[in-house]
Amino acid sequence: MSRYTSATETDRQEMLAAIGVESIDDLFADVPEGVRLGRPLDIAPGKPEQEVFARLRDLAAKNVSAEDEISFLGAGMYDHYVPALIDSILSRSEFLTPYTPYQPEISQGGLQVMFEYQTAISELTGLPVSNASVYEGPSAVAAAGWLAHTHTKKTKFLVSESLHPHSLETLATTSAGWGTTIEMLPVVNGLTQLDEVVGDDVAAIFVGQPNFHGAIEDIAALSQFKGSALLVVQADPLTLGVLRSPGEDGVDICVGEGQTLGNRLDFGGPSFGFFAASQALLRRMPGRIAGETTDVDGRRGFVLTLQTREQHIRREKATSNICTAQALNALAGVIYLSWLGREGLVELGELLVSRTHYARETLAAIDGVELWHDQPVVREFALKLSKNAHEVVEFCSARGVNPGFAFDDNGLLVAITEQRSKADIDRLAEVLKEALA
Amino acid sequence: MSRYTSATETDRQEMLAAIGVESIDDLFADVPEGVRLGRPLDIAPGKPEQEVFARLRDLAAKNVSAEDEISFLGAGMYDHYVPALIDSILSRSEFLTPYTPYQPEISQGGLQVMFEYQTAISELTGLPVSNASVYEGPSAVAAAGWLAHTHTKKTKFLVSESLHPHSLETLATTSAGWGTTIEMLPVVNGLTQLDEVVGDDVAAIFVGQPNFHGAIEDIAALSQFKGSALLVVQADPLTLGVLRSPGEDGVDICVGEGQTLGNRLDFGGPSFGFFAASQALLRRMPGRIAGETTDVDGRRGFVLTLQTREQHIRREKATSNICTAQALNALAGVIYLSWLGREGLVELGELLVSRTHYARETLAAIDGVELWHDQPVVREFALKLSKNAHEVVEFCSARGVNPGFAFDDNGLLVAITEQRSKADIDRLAEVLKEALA
Amino acid sequence: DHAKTIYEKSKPGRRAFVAPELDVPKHELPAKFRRAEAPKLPEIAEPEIVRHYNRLSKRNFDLDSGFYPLGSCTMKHNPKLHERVAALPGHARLHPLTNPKRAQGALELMHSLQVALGEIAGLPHVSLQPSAGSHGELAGVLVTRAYHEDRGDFRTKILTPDTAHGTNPATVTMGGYEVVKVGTNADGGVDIEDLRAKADDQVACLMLTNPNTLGVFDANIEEIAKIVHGVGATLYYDGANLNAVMGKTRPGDMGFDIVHYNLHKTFTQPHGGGGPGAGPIAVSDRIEPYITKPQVVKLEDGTFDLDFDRPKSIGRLRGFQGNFGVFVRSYAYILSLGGDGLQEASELAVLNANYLLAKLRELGVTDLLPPAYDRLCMHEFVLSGAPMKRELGLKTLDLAKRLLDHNFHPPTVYFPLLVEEALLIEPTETETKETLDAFAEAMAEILREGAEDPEIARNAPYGTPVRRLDEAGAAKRPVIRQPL
Amino acid sequence: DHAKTIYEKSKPGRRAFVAPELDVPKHELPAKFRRAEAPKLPEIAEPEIVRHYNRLSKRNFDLDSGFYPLGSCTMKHNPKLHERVAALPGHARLHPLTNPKRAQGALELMHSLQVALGEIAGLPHVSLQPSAGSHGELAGVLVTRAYHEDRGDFRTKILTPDTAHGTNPATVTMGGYEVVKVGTNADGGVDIEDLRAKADDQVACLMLTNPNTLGVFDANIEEIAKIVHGVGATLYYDGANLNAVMGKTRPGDMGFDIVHYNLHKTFTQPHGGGGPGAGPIAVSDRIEPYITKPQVVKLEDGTFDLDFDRPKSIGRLRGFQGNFGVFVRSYAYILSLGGDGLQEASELAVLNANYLLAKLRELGVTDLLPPAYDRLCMHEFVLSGAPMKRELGLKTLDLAKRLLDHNFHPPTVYFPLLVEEALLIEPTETETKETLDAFAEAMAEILREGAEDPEIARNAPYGTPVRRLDEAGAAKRPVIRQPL
Repeated sequence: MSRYTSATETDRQEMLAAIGVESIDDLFADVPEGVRLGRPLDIAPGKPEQEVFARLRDLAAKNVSAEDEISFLGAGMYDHYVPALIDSILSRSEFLTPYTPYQPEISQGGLQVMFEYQTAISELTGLPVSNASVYEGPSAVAAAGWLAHTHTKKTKFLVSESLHPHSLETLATTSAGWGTTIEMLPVVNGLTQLDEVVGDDVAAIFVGQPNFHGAIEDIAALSQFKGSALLVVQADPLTLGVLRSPGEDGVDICVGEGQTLGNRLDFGGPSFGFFAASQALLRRMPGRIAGETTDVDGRRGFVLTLQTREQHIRREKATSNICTAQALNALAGVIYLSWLGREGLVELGELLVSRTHYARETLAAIDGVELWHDQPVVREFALKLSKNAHEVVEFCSARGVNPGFAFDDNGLLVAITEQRSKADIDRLAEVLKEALA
Repeated sequence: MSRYTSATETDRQEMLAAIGVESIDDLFADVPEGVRLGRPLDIAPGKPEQEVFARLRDLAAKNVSAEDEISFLGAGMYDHYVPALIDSILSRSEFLTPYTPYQPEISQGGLQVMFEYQTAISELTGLPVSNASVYEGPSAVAAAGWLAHTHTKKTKFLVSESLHPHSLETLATTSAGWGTTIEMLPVVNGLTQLDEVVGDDVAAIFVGQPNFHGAIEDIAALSQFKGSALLVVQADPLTLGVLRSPGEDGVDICVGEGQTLGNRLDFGGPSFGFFAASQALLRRMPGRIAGETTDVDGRRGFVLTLQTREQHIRREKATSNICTAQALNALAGVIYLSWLGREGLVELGELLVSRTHYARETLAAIDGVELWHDQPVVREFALKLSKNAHEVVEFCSARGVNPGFAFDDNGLLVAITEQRSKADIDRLAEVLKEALA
Repeated sequence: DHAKTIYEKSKPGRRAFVAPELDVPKHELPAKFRRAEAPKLPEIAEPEIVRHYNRLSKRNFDLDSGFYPLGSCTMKHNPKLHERVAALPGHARLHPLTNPKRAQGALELMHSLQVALGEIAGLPHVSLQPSAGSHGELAGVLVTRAYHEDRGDFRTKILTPDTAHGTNPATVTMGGYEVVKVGTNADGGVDIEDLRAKADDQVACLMLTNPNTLGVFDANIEEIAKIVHGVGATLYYDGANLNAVMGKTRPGDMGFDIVHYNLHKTFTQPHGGGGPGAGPIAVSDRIEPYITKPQVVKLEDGTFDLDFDRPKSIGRLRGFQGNFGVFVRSYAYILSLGGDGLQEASELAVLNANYLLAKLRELGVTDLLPPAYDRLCMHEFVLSGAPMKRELGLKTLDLAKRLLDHNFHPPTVYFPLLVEEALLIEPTETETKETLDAFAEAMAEILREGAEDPEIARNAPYGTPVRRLDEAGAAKRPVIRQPL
Repeated sequence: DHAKTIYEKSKPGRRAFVAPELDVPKHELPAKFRRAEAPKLPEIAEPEIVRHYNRLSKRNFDLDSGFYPLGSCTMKHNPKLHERVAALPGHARLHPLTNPKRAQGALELMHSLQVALGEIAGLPHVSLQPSAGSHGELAGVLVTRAYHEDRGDFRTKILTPDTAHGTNPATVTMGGYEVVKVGTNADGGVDIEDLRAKADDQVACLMLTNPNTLGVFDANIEEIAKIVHGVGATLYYDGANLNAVMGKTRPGDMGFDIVHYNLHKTFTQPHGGGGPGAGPIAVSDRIEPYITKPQVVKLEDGTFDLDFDRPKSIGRLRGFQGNFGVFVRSYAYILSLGGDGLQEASELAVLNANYLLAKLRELGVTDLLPPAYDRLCMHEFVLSGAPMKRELGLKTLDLAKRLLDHNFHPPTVYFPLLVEEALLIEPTETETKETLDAFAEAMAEILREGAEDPEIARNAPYGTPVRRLDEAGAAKRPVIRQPL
């Protein structure tokens, strides 16, 4: 019998009899002869659980993970410690196995989580409106582009050269049919340059905070020149305990990658993207939004709301096509934020700031290392090496230290998490020195 | 603040005020000056979660587990595959975190599990009465000794020389104050020898099935000579799909180690012990027993029953002192048995029989290997080596194959599980050959 | 109060997190960048966080507790092994930018999955990148655009049947095309004449689900493919219903150029309350140059790599390589079932659906809830509540709410749109006959009860954590975050 | 039916398990040993096994969902980290007979735990082997016997206060001694005169819990130790209540010779519905030669080993080295809290208990449920329901059952035995003030309600999966397995 099924031979006979057909094949009568497969699928026979486990374990063992080396890899995803209570809660079948809460009466748990999540994202970003998650970071940037384009009816996107390249690429791919164009904003010494109000053909300006090279952008300054365009900031939510909120600096849309909030690396996913915006954009938001309400007995409850934005109601007029998003990962996010807590978010941010500056100073003191820029940083910084950075990464990795992400020819992006101690940083300095000697 | 607590400074002040004392120290006024510690405990300050995790992970990494080598170690605990659904169910807080079901109205889940477990053990052993678990195997043997002693009022224990040595030792330790004596029954070619009815001073006869050397004992034959003594069999429950049930061979008490049923090795515990007996011994049983009943509305329900046996009611007259047992591990056991299922238990047993005999034949063909006995075996067998077995184990282990448990000078006990394939067995043969060359 | 939020349980000074020691000199950010007031996150210790979410979880219905016949969502059992293998540190802590040489296990897994998915769809080139079905649809529309434009062919319209999932038209719009609807014939299939009329050289693509959302396999699929290809358009397969046909027929063999899979449906990633999912696409040779990059490839030496050198690729649709954690589970599923098991899964899904329909007939449920298309179905089927509404005054919604009191998750309601008072029922292959019988009995019981006293269902549910909620009020005066 | 057993969900031919391939020649056992009919285990596929136990779980109350002030059981929060570290393959798949050289991590962990436990108890020699508190007690009695007999001193009696846990007298009997009860004085401590009268040279040991089961710290402990040691007996500390005094005072410093710990209480192993636990013992120098073997030792070269060469040891009390998985959790707990954290845990446990008592006073609950000893308590306290029974006609059991409707686990009832209608309340340090307040309010509310209509509580509970059960009937006609 196929794994995970229960139809015994007796069951099958009884069921076929009830249906009134002779065989299961009769049920597929509508499939024209010409398109029937007519042979078994060319996929190996099923294996016992222990063998599937062994196969997957052997594959996993072929990877060098953050468990196996001292890793300073970041560039969009970060090896933060995921507290155990997240596993414990996410493994509850009541969160793991249901689908979108279409029936609110039996989905209050999930709906309240969305509401709490939206509140947390709103607090972090300083923006009043958050949806309940989108896929992940770069596609959230693209979704912000779609919103800006449909909202402003304008066709130009200004993108900082220091926006994460994946975000730029995703925006470019996704907008292929929109009739929009992308223009780059130059970056000097780490900072996005904008010194006059943008033209009124601009739908949106895209900036990273911190940006791809780790620099803290002066969002308030950029905001002054946004004109009638929407200012879209891609933020790292974990830094928002120490960095000014995008909302207070006049940002219209703040999106980003939520992986840093209690989600595993998972070779890139699943994580979640967050999407927050100003009040004016509420009815343009993509994706699910939960809202508070009451039931017929006056009890507090939560529902999916503003659904007329969505694809299943408005179809071709929807604000987005998104349906399945990342509810479980967003749950991890809100648990993580509760675990960190109000003080913890700040403490962790401060720890990262201190360790990151320590690391930058320590590495910059090595012969053959220059700073890519000298702006303040929070958790990541870019260096310019005297040798090919890809080769340097290989050299160090072979010694058990993954020094970070090599970009261009000589750029190295070094990320710090609370799992990288001073000792780890000092070890990196040692190995990097050797590599550059 | 101490980890996992919530009393803020404000809370503390409010609480102390409500109590009417100045400080927390005032609450310890009853502790005489002379016995106060008066210094901090000499234990390092608390660490963040990530550091505790890292420390434990580093310790775990110093062990060579069944994950790291091809292991034929058994001798009481076995590296069976634990299906993932067990983790999934056991991690549910509703099973993990409550205590003994003293309040049956809110403990039906746990109580029904006990009832289902008792049913499964009763089916396996062929005995009508099972309790809801004891600590583990050898202490279950000792508990059987206490039952036999108090039931028969007799003072002699006859113990097969092939009973697991831990069981013998535990019985000896535990019975130190009972005024009982232990006499050994000889073993010839793997089988316990008993050819006349035992004396009427004998409280119980103890035999392993399969015994410590892996041999299948002829329980029916031994049973003929038990006289007025109780026949106690320590069984491996996983073999009871293919081996005759102790119940049908006249056994009075069947106990054993439950680890093979879906429990991890865990360096020896926690697992569970099972304890089944004939109807006549029902009111002598140690530990918890769940029974079926109805509630005031006539609904089916389960309760702890026959509690007058227990220490919290009868105190010094109790049938046992056991209180906390191994409920969670017994749950793993009953899930495992449901996962295997009626046919699966037999199939698995048959696989073990075939692989075990294959292994025995393959190894016995090596120069320097003799059989310890030539009785049929199920999942483990003993060999006599031409070299010191402990040195042989070292030799093989260094080559990634743990050949089994070395006993006496030249004995090697080799255990087979479904995780040891023919290829693994052939590899063992190779290495063993090298070791003995 | 059970609906207290975690913010309402917060108290200043409480905490779960303990920061690692500051082992380097303290560094402060310049004041102009520093946040003045910390975000008002909860302040709460671990025991109460755990209790809070534990209690919330008990206010959710879930697949592991009961039948969840949500049509078009394929709520099949989620094997527990999958969580174990996805959590292995070699997967879970693998950074997505790890040098491919040191992520060979992950790449081999992805490549093996690509090969298996390609075989199932009958289309050899698989891009795993899209994050969900709708994302896969977008990928499909974008590669269609790239395919046409690469030939200098600039088209403006995409056809979607009126039975399509809402994501189809929404995706078409986001892809920059005009949506043109195609009608449905009396058998529940595509109205061939309407299709022929609308298929012209401005049509870039027809997006089709087969079996469609009516649970009907379109027997004219060969003809449809001919028409679509005849005008140079691509034929896109919405894989939401792939669970009906694995090993029986393949989209590629039916003539489709592009397919998306919902790994969370057919390949049983737990739905997570609304994600994560994954929506890989498979395409034919002529579309292959355009699919996303990077692409996992197997090199001649047997190792695996990420191929970025794809000059005609549409580029990337998201960061990194996709929802790898979902791939692990899907691959485990394929290994566990094997080719024969996958085929049998589809067969039993179709058997279960037809049996449930037969059982509903036997119990007379279909007198008031007739099947929209009275014939054999595939893995799901649609009932119309119109007679029930007429005769008993009960709407499909009332029936759905009353099912909650019977501890069943209701089917999909009011979809597909072209069936009045629709009820879309998909039992999946992992349900037992006993469960199907019990569900059918509950349906019958609700109708019996409704005939006596329709008020009961109209005011249902009763036994749920909350009862019917004021959705209109919620939308009118949206409270979408807690004021703190 | 929610109470259907898994056997009742079984159907021949269904299965979850798939056997590995038979890759060796088939071998059959001789017919005389072969079982004729397979045990009637369930036949059921994974999805329904999962649902079955999931649904059962929902019929359990648990610590992660609510307050569980079960006196003497120390139901403190179970940190989630502990499950993660216990599950690491290097722990979980480590065979107990692994050569110590290749189990250095496990032995180091055990040794580190021994050292920490020894420091907490003020007794340097720790045996981790016993499997639970009662097993630790047995170990304690057996080492006492060994200690005396080694000197040729054969004693016959062991003293236990009448407030003792039932395990104490039961253990004494199993250890082959006669139980002699010692009375309690007006302050809730040991009746010194009674003790003096009963302490003679036939007494092998006094088993004492301090603070005792009344929540009272016996201020005469130094005197008690003097009396006991004066007759050459050992003083045994039942560690069930150790959670009250960590870092404040130590059994060793009070004069105890032997201590058992309940790792599942004080060191927060999840209670698992009734285990697993672990009951290590610590002893003084003079008892050390007798403790169980093997013993984990640290060698001079800094490595760890199992020492079997202990000629005076009582031997072993179970297989292998004890409940290692519990040790992992306890050690993680000690690492997380540290010395100061452990002390504060005890302080807050005592603060919480005293606050709850104060709150119950403030709300007038103690008018009908007076504390058995009207003074400050340690980490738990005892109320007597006698006035409530007299005035309202409500038994302690009724109160307990009515608490279920308020979503609280009731305290321990009818223990300790010497308090009429006893209610033993232990809130633990991990509960919030708000929870204590809510519990006190519920108690007050039940009394208010009881004053108006005692029938409500007498017939409680109402909102539970089942209501009061026929326990007498169950014991009279025991159905302890399902007939199949």
